[in-house]
Parts: sequence; C-alpha cells; structure tokens
Amino acid sequence: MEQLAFGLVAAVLLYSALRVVSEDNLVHTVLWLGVTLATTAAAYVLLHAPFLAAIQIILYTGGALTLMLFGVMLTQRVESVEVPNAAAGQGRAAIVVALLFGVIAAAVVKTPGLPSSPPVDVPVRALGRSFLTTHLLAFEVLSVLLLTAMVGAIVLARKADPAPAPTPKPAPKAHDAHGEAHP
Amino acid sequence: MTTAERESAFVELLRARFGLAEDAEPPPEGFLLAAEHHFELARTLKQQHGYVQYVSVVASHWPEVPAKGKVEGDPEHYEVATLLRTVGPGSHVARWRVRIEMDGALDSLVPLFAGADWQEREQFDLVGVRFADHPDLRRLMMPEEWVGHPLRKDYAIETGHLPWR
Amino acid sequence: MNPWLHAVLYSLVLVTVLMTCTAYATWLERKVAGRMQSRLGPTRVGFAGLLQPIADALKLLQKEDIVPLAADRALFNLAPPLTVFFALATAAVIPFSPGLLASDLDIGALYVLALSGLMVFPVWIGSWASNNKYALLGGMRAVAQGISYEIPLLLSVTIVILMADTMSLSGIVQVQADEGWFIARPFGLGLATFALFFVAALAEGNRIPFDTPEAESELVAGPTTEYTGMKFGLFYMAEYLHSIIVAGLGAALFLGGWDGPIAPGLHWMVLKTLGLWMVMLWARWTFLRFRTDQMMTLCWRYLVPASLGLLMAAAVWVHAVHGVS
Amino acid sequence: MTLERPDRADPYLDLDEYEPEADLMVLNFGPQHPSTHGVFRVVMYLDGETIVKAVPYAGYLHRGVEKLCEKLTYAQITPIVDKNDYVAPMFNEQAVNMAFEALTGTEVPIRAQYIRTIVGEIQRVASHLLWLGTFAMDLGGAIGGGTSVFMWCFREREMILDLFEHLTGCRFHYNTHTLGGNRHDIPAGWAEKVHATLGHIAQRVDEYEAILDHPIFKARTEGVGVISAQLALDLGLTGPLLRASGVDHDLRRDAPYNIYDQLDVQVMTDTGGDCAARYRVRVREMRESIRIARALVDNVPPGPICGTKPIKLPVQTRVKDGQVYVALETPRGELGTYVIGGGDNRNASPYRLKIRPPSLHALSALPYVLPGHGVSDAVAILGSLDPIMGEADR
Amino acid sequence: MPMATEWIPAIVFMTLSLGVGLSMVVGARLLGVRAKDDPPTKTLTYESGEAARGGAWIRFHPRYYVVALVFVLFDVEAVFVLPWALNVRELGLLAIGEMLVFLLVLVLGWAYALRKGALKWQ
Amino acid sequence: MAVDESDLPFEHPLYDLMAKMPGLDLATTSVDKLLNWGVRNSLWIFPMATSCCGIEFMAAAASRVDMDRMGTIVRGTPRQSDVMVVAGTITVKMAPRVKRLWDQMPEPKWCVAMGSCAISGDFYRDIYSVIPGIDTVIPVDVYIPGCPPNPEELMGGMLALQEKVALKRAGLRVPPEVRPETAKMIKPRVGRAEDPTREKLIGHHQALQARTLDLTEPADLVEAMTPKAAADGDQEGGA
Repeated sequence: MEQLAFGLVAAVLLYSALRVVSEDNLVHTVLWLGVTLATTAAAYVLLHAPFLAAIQIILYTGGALTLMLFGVMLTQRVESVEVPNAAAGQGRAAIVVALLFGVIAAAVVKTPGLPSSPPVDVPVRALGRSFLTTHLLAFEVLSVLLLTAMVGAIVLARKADPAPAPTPKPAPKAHDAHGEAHP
Repeated sequence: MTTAERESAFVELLRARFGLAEDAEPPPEGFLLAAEHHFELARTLKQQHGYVQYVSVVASHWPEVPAKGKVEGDPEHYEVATLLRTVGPGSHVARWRVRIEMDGALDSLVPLFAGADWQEREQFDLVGVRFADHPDLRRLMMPEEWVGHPLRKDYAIETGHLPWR
Repeated sequence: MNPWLHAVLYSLVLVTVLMTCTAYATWLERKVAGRMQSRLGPTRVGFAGLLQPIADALKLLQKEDIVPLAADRALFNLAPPLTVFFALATAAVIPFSPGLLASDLDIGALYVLALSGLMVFPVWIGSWASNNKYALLGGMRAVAQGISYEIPLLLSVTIVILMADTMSLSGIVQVQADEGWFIARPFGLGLATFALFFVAALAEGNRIPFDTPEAESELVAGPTTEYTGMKFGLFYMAEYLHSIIVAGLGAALFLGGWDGPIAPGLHWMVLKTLGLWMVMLWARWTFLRFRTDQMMTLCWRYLVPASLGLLMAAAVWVHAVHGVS
Repeated sequence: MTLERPDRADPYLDLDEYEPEADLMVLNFGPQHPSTHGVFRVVMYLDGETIVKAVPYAGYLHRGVEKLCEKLTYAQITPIVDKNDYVAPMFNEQAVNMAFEALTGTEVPIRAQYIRTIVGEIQRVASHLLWLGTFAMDLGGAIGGGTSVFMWCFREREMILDLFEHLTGCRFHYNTHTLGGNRHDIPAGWAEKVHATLGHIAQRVDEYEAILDHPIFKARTEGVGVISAQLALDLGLTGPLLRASGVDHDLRRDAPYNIYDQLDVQVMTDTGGDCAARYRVRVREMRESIRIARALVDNVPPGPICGTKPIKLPVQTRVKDGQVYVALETPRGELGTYVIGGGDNRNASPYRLKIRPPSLHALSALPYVLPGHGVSDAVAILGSLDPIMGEADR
Repeated sequence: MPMATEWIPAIVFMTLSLGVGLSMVVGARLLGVRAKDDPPTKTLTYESGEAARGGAWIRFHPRYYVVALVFVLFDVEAVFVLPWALNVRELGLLAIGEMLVFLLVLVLGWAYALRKGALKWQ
Repeated sequence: MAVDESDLPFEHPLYDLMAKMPGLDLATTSVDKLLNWGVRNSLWIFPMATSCCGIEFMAAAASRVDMDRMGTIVRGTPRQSDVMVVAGTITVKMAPRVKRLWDQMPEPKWCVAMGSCAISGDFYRDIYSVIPGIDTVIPVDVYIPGCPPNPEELMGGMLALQEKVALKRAGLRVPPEVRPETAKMIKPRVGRAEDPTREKLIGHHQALQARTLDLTEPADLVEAMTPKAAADGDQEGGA
C-alpha cells in the first residue's frame, strides 16, 4: 500500500516537474510548479513528517507560489514565452543535471543505514526545542536574514519614488489660454 | 445686489462695450450680439461681474426663409444662446444670443468654463453648430458614426401616427 | 472495522451532511436577510421556500456551459471543482463531538490553515483563466487579501496552540473542556485573539465587509464574472462551505467545541457553529464594504503588529500560569 | 492671468506622455453595469487599480425628447418630460410649464403655487431617499449592508408614492402640472396623510444617519472625489453638489419661484466637496424639505388651482414668439428650460425647447475628479453625483 | 511500516471532496443544454456590453509583488513561531526572550516597509 | 411521450439519450417536469434597466413587492442569469449592447419586455434614436405593458413567464395572441427590424443603425483573442 502510494506520488511529482520545464505559458509553468510542491508535501506525509508537509504547503505552495505568480505577472508577456531556440544549452544542462544527480546519489548511498531504517516521527516539540537551544544562533541570525531580504526587496521592487496619481499636465493650447491669448 | 439691479448692470455693460445700441430695449428674445464679442463678453462677465457659474448653451437651427413680397428673406443660419449665472442671493442669469452662419464657428467657452465642454459637444452633435478651439469636439449623444444633426429643422422624423396631423 | 471502510463511510456521510448544510445555508441567508430588510425572502417554492436551494441547483445544472473564446480553457474548467475541493477538504479535521471527526491529525490546526490558505489559488486561476478584466482585478484582490490576512489568521491560531499546548483540534477542544473556553481567557487575551481570528477569517472568506474581490457594484461578479451554470454554482457553494467551516473552526478553537452541559456534544457544536455563522451573516447584511487599500492598511498596519503583540502577551501569560520551571 | 488648476485632473491627458508602472488596463465601466445608475459608460485607463484617465460616454438613453417636443403641442409636452428625470417627475412638469407660463404671461393662482411647492418638496424627499439607497448599495454591494439601506429607503419612498397616488391617481408619472396651474386639487384627508408620512420618514432619516455613521462609511466617503468650489462653478454643477463644495447657492432662495420668496428656506451647505459632504447635504435637505412641506400643507389658501380655462384641443394653446429661460431647483440642481416660441402648428408647438439637465453637468465632472482614485472610489463618486440618465441624455 | 492510520480518513476525505466538485461538473455536462445556434458574440469576453479593448493579461503593478514578498517573509516567521509555541511551557522565559528578539528584528523590517509605503495599495 | 424540442433554441443531450433508450423514454416526462420545475422556480434576472422602468424594477426587488419571494436573484452579469428584463427605452446606441449581452446569456434564457418603451418604443418610437420595441432585436417572451408598469405587474409578468416556461417545455405551444385588428392598430409606423418597409418609412440612418445590429465585427474577435494586438494597436494602450 505504502509502496503504491509512494510510487503514485513520485510519478505525479516527476510528471509535474517535467511540465514545469516544458510548458510554454509562464502561468502554467508556475501552476505546475505548485503541483510539484504540493506533491512534495504529500511525499512528506508518506515519510511521516506531517509538520514538514504542512510547512511545505503554507510556505512554498501558499507563499512562494504567490510570489512567483505575481513575479510572472510583472513580466511583459504572460501568455507565452518565445524561446528562440529551445535546443540551445540542453547539452550543458544535461551535464550539470547528471553531476547533481551523482552528488545526491552518492550522498544517499554514503549515508549509513538509510535504506533499511524505518521513518521515525520527529515531534514538532523537539524541533522547536532544538532551534531554541542548540541552534539558537542560527535562529536569531535568520531573523536578520529575513530583515535584509525584506529591506532589499522593497528597495529593489519600488521605483525611486512611487508614481503618484497623474499630476495635472499642462493642458492643450486652447485649454489653458484662459482668454488672454485668445484672438 | 438684487436680480433687477444685476439685469440693468448687464444691459449697461452690453451698451458700453459690446455694441448694443444705446436705446435698445431688452427684447423678448434676449440680446443679439455680434459673434466677435462672444468670448470677450463671457470673460468679462466671469472675471469682473461675478457670473462664475456656467449654465447652458442653446443652439438652434433656422432654415432659409425665402423673400416673399414685403417679407425680407433670411438665409439659413444658426443661433446660439449662452447663459451664465451669478451665485448667491439675487442670482441673475446673463443671456445673449449670437448668430452664426452655416459655415461659421463660434468661439468655444471651454478655456473659461470647463463645463462648456460637454454642452458645446451636445449642441454640435444635435444641431451641428461648430465651436472654434474646442479641445474635443466629438458627438456626445449620438453614436460616433451617425450622419446628420437630428435637431436641425431639415432632419425629419415620422410623426404620421400623431392624431392632429 | 477496516479503517478504510470506516473512513469511506464516515466521509460520505460528512460530505453529504455538509453539502446539504451548504444548500440550506443559502436558504437561511436569504430568509434572514429578507427579515433584516423587512421583506420575506423565498416563500413560494415549497413550504417557506424550503425547496428553493434544490430548484436553484437543478436550474444551475441545466444551464448551458459557456467558455469564453479568449479564456484559458483547461484552467477555466479546472478552477471551480478545485475551489470546492479546498473548501471541503478542510472539514476533515473539524471535531464535531468526541470521536466524531474524520481524522484526528496531530497537526489538525495546521492542516486547516494550510488548505484554507490555498483557497485563493483556484479563485485566482479561475479569474485569470477567464481573461476578463473584472475577473482578473477581482482575482488579484482576492490573492492580495488572502495572503495578507493569512498572517493574522496564522498567528491567532498559534496563540490558541500556545494556550492549548497541542496542535490537534480535538486536543484543543479537550483542553477547553477541562480548563474553560479560550475565549474566556483572562485579561481579554482570549477575546482579543478571537476577534483577531474572526476578522481575519472574514477576510479570508471574502465576506463583507471584506468582500472586495466580488464587489458586486464594482467588478460585476468578481472572479466568477464569466462563469455560467454549475461552475458558478461551485464557486458559490465553496464560498458558503468555507464560511460554515470557518464558523466551525472558530467554535472549536475558541468556544469550546462540543463542550457544554446537559445536551450531547454534537448539539453544542452545531449550535455554536450556527451561532457564529449567524454573526457572520449579521455582519454581512449590516456593513458596507471596505476599499482594497483600506483593507490592506487595516491588515498590515494594525492586525499584524496586534497579533504579534498578542502572541507575546499570551506567551507571558502561559508561562506565568502553566510554566514548568 | 493664468489660473493654476491644482483642483482638477487633466481630462485631455495624453496617455503617451504618462509613464505607468504597469501596463494600462482599459476597463469599460458600463453601459450596462450594476452601479452606473442607468446606462452610462466610463472607459477607465487603470494603472494597477488607480485611474489614470477616465473618458465618459453619454447618450445611451438619448430619446430625442427635444426633437419630440418640437412636434408636440404645449399641452402634450408635460407628460413627455415626466420621463426625463424619472426620479423626480414633479419638477420636470413644473419646469416646462413655468417656461410656457413665462412665454404666455399666465398668472398661476396662489393655491396652485402652494400645491406645486408642497409636491416639489415631498418629491425632493423621495428623490433623495432613492439616492441614499442606491448610494449605499454602491458602497455596500448587492449582497451586503448596502442592500439593507436600499430596501429601507425604498420602503419609505413607497409611502411618498402612495401620497402622490392619492393626489393624482398616478404612482410614477403624474402629469399633474398644467399650463397656468395644477390639474388635481388636494383631496380630503391628504394633509393628515402628509403629516403622518413625513413624520414617519423624519424619524427614519435619523435612523439612516445612525446606521451610516460608522467607520467604514466614513472611510469610503471622506476625502473621496473632492470637487473644489471653483471646479464646481466652472462645470456648472448645481444643487447639492455645488452646496457640498461650499458655495451657498440655492435657486429656491436666490432666484425664488412659486412661493419661495415668502418662505425662509435654509440652504444646506457643507465644506469639503467630497462624497461625505454630498451625503450630509442631501440628508439635511431631506429634513428641511420635510419641514417646509409640513409647514405649508396646513396653510394652503383656498381658491382656484388653474389660471387658464380648460382646453378642449391641445392645439388651442398658442404662445407668442420669444425666448425664455426658466430655472428651478430640483434634487439634482438647476433644471432649466429654454424655450423658443412660435413653432409648428401655428405656434401651438415650441420652435425649440432645450432642457438644461443638472445630471449631465454632474457627469461632466467625472474626467476631472476620477483620476487618482481607485475603481472602488469611482463607484462611490459616480453614485454621489446622483446622475439620472433619462435627464442627462434626454 | 504502514502509513500512519490517522491520515487514511484525511486522504479519503480529500479524494471525496475532489470527487464532489468533479461530479458536479460532469453532472452539469450531462444535464446541461446545448444551444443550437451560437452567435459569435456569445463567447466574447463580457465587459459591460462593450467590445473589450485590450486583453486582461497584461503586465501588472509591482505593488502586488511587494505585498507577496512581505507576506512570504512573515510566513517564514510564523512557521518558526509554531514549534516555539509548543515549547513555551518548558523553556519559559528563555523561549519568550528569544522569540522577542526574533520578532523585534522582524518588526524593524515591517516598520521600514510601512514607512516606504510598500504596503500601500493606491 | 417525448417532448418535441424542435422549436426550442437549445437541445438537451441527456434528454435525447433517455428518449432513445427503451424503458427510459417513459421517464422523460417526469424527469422533464422535475428539471422544468427547477428552472421555473429559480429565474435569475439580468436587469437591462435603462430608464423609468428601471426604478420600478428596483421597487419590485425592494421590500414591498419583494421578487425574491419567487426565488429570483438579480445578477449583474449575463453569464449567470436566466431572464433579461428589458426595463426602459432602448436607443440605437444601446441596442447593439443589449443584443451582445443577450447573446452572452446562456441557454435556456428568456426575455421580458417591461414597459411600453421596451415593447414598442412608446411615444419615442418614431424618434431618430429609439428602437421601436426590443423585439426588433431579441425575441421577447413576456410583454408587461405600462408606463411604467407597477412593481406588482412586473411580479405578475414573472409569474406569467413561469407558466410559459412550464407550458413550453411540456410540449404545449403558447398560442400567439392573434388579433389582426389590434396588431394593425399597435403596429408602429416604423417597421420592425425585419420589416422591408422600414427603410422607406424612416430616415436612412435609423434603418442603418437598426439593421447593423450584427455585432460580429472581426475586429472584436481579433482583439479578444490576442491581447497583444490590442495593447500595441490601440493608441491609448499604454507605454
């Protein structure tokens, strides 16, 4: 049962990930990414990490996806992205992907006892305790990171001065003559 | 100032500066002025005499009256009446008419009164009289592609079913 | 019993009950609104108009299905069932009485928040796929509003978790049954948190005074402008479902859920949910609508800092009362 | 002299010169839209949700009334112009009849003048009630608190329609004014009914004020759609719009007609010129109209109600050549009638009849006021102008 | 090890709720009527009865993006608050103090965003 | 007994299927009755309220008459409505929009002409800018006379529409009210849109306007399909 479910989730995950890279329409791409992220959450549930799954949904599917959607809507043309030569760079990309896969596979193989060890529920309480005690510094530094991100984003995203409502422009000739220059 | 005092002041102004004959009595049709005084009169009234409120503009079409016996003929023309108002107690409406030839154009009051924009557009649309220097002289009421000016006297409508005809 | 069989049976019953409640919520709303406006509401279809929702559903099922030429066909068709999915799936963890809930998840509260946070996506997808300007403006408003009010909602639920020391919804209700309802926590803590939750939930559910995405008088019908027949019906249904479930969640989180004297727990839960839902309805037919910018200001300028402050206050209180050390 | 115009946006803005932060969205608002109060169209150029330029289009209800009036006789015109401002038909009838009376020099008996004043003031209450209901609906939506106010306002308006039905036999288009007076005399028991109804409505108005006195209503109306006094005068705005901009001007006091010169009409003004000010002015005017109507209805002097003999055929009414302009104060402002006499049918029809519609002037404010506001505000502003398209387009 | 049993009903419920929506769409497909003649205007975009000028898929205003960004950052913060909330009882003042510092830094960013008008809508 | 659907503007796939299946064809009538009952009792209104009648329409929705009693909701968008209530004068400028909105309503749909302007143009019917009755543009199911009709009359018209819906779907034709002399009397001098005599009788422009109600300008389609073309081609389209 578990195997079947995992296989199903993995298949959906792979398919949606493929669609993410193959889709022409940017909005579709982002929405397929949403499916990928949500399926990842399902995989987390299967791996006995429900808290992580909820976080995945709230943070990635809910937050990051919105961000990407709005980012996409900032671009000029939404409905299709013209890639001049779709084949360009595919070879290089394949090498990079293969390398990455190798690294991950090596890590998996190297990790002792992974294939056989049953998944263990990590209590949320313990998670919280660990970052409040053991990893305190990282936790507090994170807040500074968030602050930096926020300030940086605002500085980058806003123009120097937000354009206010259209200011009255000098009116056409006939309009501002006000009788003085009238023949 | 009461309405009557404003009325006489208005007549005085017309006599003094805008070519109204000294002995001319206020006719029942309102004062008929020369077209070149039109804009200047409106400006003077607005800036010096407190006629700050734009009321309306009324254009009418007068078809040709052929000469017949003693009756003098009259070529086809437009007449445009303009109305301005003072605000507050004793409000008075200044009203004058201007005669425009068929191919002529009247100075637009849009530089003085923003409200003249739509009113002049409407009169252009329905009657056909043109306003010089109007910033946006399009049809207001009828569709853009409409042909003709419905309120002209030569624009017939079917009223055959009306019983008194 | 086989857990699968049990789950299927229970879910079937719950879904049926919920859908019926949704249908009759529309009837109730029309009747109550009618009374508030000194008129009668539906009276002619069945006794007191009781068959009105059924007639509406039958009619909607028969309507022709129009997909606009300019629309994104796949997404346009996908959005309505997805909306109902997100609205309905939330109900899985709402505890109706001890033992009477579909699934007693350890992270029940988070599950609700995660799914209801996703509610904005099908709405946005539908609005974008319509390729209609009213719809798209409504959809953008819906997302902006949904994500903004997600923060106070999340934090107010966090305060409840803090006070209950568990994330399971049935656990939260049990704590309230033992220690008293959370809305009655001293120093106005409970009441303030409840107010925060309620406002944020109203905004999440696009209910007046926060219904700028639909804004009948501005955007015609908002994100659903181009939808015909049953597809529109699904959006409509999802909206009511969501409001009912939010009311149930509010009852479970703050009003002690099934806890109450004499009558069985289920009765109390239904009563509280209905009461809360009626308050939402009352607000809906009384208030005018905020403007989008005013809503955003309300959220970011007032509700977010308020929820953060409340969180710290609640933490201090919890430490003082329940602290271990 | 160059007058700086900080009080108004540029209606002739060249969009090529405007640098938007996003693509401009061209949003059609109307002609069929829940909150355009009839058939009216505004094309909004939106930068995000901010209006950059608004181009209104009128004329979707242009029924050619002025042309029709050139073909009808004077007696037949009254029921036609009823349909112009269909929210306050009493004023339309009175406006054209006053113009014809001025052309013919007809005296209106004092009793008819009283009746005209009373029905006018009651009609003003009805019109403002309808405005309040629709304005609340604009702000609150068809599903929401706005609808509640709308329903209540209509409930009270129906009572006023009942009053008129008692008086004239008609519910909506009355045809009660005629050349030289009125057609219907006050029936027995009508005065008591007026007292009862208006007393009831006076209480209700207090209630509405209490309901609408909450933060959301204030947030939605205050500072929204400010029309400066200068702009209002330039545009020819009249009535509550002008008074809300702080100009103390009311034709009932400043250019009295009927018996208004004997009355002490309180002119309600407000500063601010925003939607909230327009709301306040209208609510106060409702109270003032109720006061005037209740004070007059008991003191109607006896006498005839029409100064002319009843006509047997419409063509019998003939007027001399001449041009008159007559204006009166309707709920929307100065409703003027400009008549050129001596038309068809041997002077039985006007040669040209022009109606000065306050609503059209009000709508012409939109391109000056809308830019800088959002779509939500556009609805509020359009609603606060109280346009009636039947009158604006005629 | 089999899947945690408490998730079985949740998954069943989710499947069922998806089924509800889909079955309604299918039902409407079956019961719905088809028009015999389709005027070409039928499938045009509704825009108050006018012909639409320009599509709706345009480049949108950057302020939406900023709001989404700030939301994500606060979301991250809220996610850290959740496990913290379950530890307040044991860790006491230590946890409260740590979170206070964390939040204060974040509030700085919030104040900056507010001052820059990044969260203004119009 | 299968219901003859040949003159309905729509077809019903499920219904056809049932009629073909042996054994099920007997059930069609009862199924049809049920479906029809639903349609009849849930008539959502799309208000085409242009003038005076629009005010009375609002009054009918308001508390004294309360059309919500019979289950009508007023929807702002044609996509979700069943009945178009044309309340008020329709001008040549407005008529193409009305036609377009009517087209955008999904089947099954009905039209109610409320008030004499919508029925025949009333005394504006010969005016250059007014359409002599909305039935020159779209098919009308129920006429409610009056200027304007009282709210109660509108309610009565809606009830009549309910009956008509029931009869028509049950295969019973609603016989047209033929009274030749009346038809001649009320026939406006300006012909209906399909009337060949129209051109002779009225000004050329009005006929042109009334007959070019076909809104299939290719430009519209192109614009709706390709936002780019519109954004770039439109001179006000932005930067």
